[in-house]
Amino acid sequence: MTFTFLILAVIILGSALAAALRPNLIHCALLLVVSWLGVAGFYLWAGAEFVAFAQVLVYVGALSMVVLFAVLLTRQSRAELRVDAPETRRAVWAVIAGVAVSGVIGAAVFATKWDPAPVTAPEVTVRGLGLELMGAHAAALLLLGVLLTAALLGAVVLAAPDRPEKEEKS
Amino acid sequence: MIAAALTTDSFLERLPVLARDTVTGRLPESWRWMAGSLLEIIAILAGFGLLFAYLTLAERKILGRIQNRPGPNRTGWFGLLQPFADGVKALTKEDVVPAGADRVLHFLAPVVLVAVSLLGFAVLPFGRHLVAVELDTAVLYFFAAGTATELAVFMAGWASHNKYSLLAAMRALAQLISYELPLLLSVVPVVLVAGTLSTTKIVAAQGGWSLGFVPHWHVFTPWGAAGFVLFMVAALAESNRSPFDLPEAESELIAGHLTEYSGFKYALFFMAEYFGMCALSGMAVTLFLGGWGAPLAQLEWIPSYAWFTAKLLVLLLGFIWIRATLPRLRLDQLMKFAWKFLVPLTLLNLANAAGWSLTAGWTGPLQLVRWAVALALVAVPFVVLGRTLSAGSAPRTYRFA
Amino acid sequence: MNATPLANPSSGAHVRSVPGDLPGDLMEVSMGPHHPSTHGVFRMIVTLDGETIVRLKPVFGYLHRNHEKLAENTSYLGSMPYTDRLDYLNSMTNNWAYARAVEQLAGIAVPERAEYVRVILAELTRLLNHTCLAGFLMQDCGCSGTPLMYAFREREKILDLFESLSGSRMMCNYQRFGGCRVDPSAAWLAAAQQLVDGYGPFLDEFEALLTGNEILLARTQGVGRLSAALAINAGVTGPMLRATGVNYDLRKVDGYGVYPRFQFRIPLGEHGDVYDRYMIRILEMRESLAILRQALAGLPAGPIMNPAAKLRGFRPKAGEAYGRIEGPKGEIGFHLVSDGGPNPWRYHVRAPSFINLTILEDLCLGHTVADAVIILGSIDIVLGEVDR
Amino acid sequence: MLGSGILQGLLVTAKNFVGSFHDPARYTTLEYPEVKPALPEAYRNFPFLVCDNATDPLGTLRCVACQICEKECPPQCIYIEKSRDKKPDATGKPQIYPAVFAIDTSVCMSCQICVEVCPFDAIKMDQVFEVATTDRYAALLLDRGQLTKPNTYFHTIHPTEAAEVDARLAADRQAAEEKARVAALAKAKAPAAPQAPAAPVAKRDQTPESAP
Repeated sequence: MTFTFLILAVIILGSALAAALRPNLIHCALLLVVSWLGVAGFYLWAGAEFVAFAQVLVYVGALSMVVLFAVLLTRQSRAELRVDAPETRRAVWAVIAGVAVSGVIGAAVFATKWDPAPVTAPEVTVRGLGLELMGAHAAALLLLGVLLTAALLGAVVLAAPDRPEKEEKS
Repeated sequence: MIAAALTTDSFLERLPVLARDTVTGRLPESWRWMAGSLLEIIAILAGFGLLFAYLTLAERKILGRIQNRPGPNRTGWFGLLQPFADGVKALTKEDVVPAGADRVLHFLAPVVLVAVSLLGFAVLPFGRHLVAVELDTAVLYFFAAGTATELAVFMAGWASHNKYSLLAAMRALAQLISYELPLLLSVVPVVLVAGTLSTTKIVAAQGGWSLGFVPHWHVFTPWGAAGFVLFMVAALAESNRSPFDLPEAESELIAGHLTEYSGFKYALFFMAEYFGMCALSGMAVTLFLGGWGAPLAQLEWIPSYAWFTAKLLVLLLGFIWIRATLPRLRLDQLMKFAWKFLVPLTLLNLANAAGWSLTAGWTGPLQLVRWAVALALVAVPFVVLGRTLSAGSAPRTYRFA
Repeated sequence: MNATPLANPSSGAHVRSVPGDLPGDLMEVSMGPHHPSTHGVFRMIVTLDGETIVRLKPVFGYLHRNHEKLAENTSYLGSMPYTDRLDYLNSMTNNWAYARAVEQLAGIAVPERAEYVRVILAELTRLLNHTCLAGFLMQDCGCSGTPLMYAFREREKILDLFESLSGSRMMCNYQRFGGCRVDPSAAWLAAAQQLVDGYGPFLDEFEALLTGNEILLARTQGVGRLSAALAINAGVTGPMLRATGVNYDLRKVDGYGVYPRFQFRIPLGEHGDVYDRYMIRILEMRESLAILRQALAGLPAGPIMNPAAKLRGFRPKAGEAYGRIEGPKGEIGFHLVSDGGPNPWRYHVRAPSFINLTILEDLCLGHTVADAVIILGSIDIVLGEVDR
Repeated sequence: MLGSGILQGLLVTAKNFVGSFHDPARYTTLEYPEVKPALPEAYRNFPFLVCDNATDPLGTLRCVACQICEKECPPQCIYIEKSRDKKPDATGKPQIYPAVFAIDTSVCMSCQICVEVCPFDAIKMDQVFEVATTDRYAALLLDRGQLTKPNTYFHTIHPTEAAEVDARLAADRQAAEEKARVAALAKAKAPAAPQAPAAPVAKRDQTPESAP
């Protein structure tokens, strides 16, 4: 089993790394999508089908479009898609940020007690998941719904024609 | 496969499973599962590949007959070799890649599109024992695979480095995203009533007949009929077919995001479109038309996969019929139709289905009340929303001087 | 932002991304001359802000064949076959307009039977042209050729009539100065009557397919709105003008030929948008059917050609004349100046398509690319007439 | 109700689909190579020179190289060279004949003005439309030999017009003989009269119209 785990890890990390380094932003966005697919594969490997397909549906379906639209709409022409050449000053700040983040994650990892993996993954059916979601975590689900509607309304306000004088031609 | 059911069914019914078992029987135990699924993949590819080939021919023949002309009848007997002629033509045509194009993405777009549109077939139950992958979350898997097509369309549009392709890629994305919502929402009532995401269980839930001749298909319930129509309209938009074929609107943007493709890549795009159409129709048959169920008890002896194919072909002919008749919507009307008409209707349909499953216990006169309420919940919003949608446009009367 | 030529390192090809004088987010798209829906070799340089059109520059002249200069070096009779090639869909009406101009120039009388035959052929051409237009307009809207094929099926029947009369389907070269070349036989008249009787049901089926179609209503109503004032100032004539509500039809205004003897009505629109232009043409077809029935019934006997008219060595006295008729696309007129020689001194064609096309930009501003295609389709241009 | 127009449209296409199988009016395709089109009699495409009988095409050629059609042809696609010697025509009178008569079919637009202006009914419109050739220049320039076709062929393609032309020509020939006989009679009746002026030339009835 660990062999597939290794492949998945290589895919996720490799594509994420490539996304960071590629000069062409569109390629970065698409490599990011590949890493999301890797994460979905990871969920499948772990036996959580529902989460894996939800991940594909949400991330690869919708979120990738948001990222690509953002990249397209903020860039005027392909020439400016280049990333500037590395300078030492920015490299230093990057290292500091990296160390800080890895420190926090490292602390969290070592602090938790990893009990040995259970022999068989718990038998989870969609019905069980649904009842669980609607039962114990109903509050979290509704909160998420409110958050998403707020985001939707924000998008509508942003996208509304900001030049009010361009009134709709009858 | 439920071994018990195997023995009771007719020989024809068990034929495909028997064929597979005899072939994999010779292999050692550990290889058997791999060989079996390989055979299923080959069967699906061959079956739907041929269906794609003859669907293109059927489309041109039916379009021709509707337009009072014969359609292709020169290649082979009655034009039956036309698809293979088209295939050879597509293979031999030069594959031009524009100078400014992003070569990697330009090549990847059709490959990803075809791969993704094929994924959907894994969970469709073609017959009583003919489902490639028995997934508990089959419906979610099907639509998760479907959403990746947008990515491929964007890659095609962007990589061609051509004004028309970029415009069309933007149009295609806007359309695909906004029609995914009604597509998914029209499926949720079925999951709600059937109580499961697995396609085989959904088909099983539609088994049996009441009053002797009315099958328990979802389409014969008010919310099911509305859901079926909404699903088909959204499927039309999702597979870029007739009234919604904006991305490759030939009268405006030449061939949309396909402008810079030629040769076999161009043919791949069409193959992907037809596979998408077949997959969505297959899902519609599974969810609403009782999958491989026979319409009448007496017709049970016909094998189940024959029923599935028959229903699939009826839906595909509907696609072609609509393509021959309807003009194209403009982009903003397309969006208005999706957000202001389809989404509210699907949400109401969801409420309707919830009400329907809650009142399942009612009997006698209450049954009539149940049907009346359900039908009202379908008809009234349709008429109200329809009137607001087509507010300004009505056939006019003219004065004469 | 000045015009930054886009240096694409991989291919080295310099692609002009945005012309100089356009603000940042506009995109210039050239539609044509090889474009599936420009009805011939015609180009529109469209400047787009997203999907809406900000500027539209029509470019034509690709089909210029020097028709008017050619006519100055050809005899009056020699130019008649060239008039078929002006608006190559309606050769009969082109011939009639040219014949009227020469008859006015030389003062040749036309026998009554010839006038009736000319009315019958002109109305058949109007049916043909409006049916074709409806077919092409639906093709631009997106129906994959179905209405176009029905339109062409009916058009073939009319072209068969023209072929059995004049010898050629589209290049009829049928009218002469002072009458027509061939006298229609009884069999031909019976076939014409049969066509007229069969055309009503076809129009009903055509309207059932299209006029109530919600998608079509949404696509065409309110699109490409033309105001009556702009139409009159721009010199627009024909169904486009009547769609804006202006009651101007040469058949009633001039009352040329034997039109005053027939009862027919002129449909008028109010909004002047693409839907009105489509519906006006459908209603005009029904009126043409009424005229055809009356003309076929009242066709008198008698000579088809004025015997006094000379075929060769025709030298009209010096002077000028302007003959015009209500063609399917609008007022088609010929202005001839003669200096007494066998060839016209000056020969000018007033082409309705060309003049109706000048307001394309005013109609398209603010609409999307898809609308521009339909607006162009509804103007009903034929490039042979636009470029001459 | 939204969608009623669309349903109506779908019904129309369905009617046409079913109709195309049984109703000939709704199935208009003509499978060309196998089924030849039925051309109406008035159909015209590219002119041809008429000769009275097939055995001696040059001898009985009606054309007298008057070059009226060459002048009147709008695209100027006819080229004629007069012959130096003369040959007797149908009525026995020596007439000039065209040594060279060529039509460039790549220029000719089949407008049949040459047929209208020809006073001798020497050029008529053919009905040939399968004229594809591999050679772009020489094969499209038809010379006198390729253009000449017998009157019998003319009868097969334009029966009514051919009959009417033959009747007119016969009447003219008859009138010419009548005049010749009367002149001969008058000459024979008065031999004693002073020598009659030279026998009047039998004028053909259809002399070319007065020169412009």
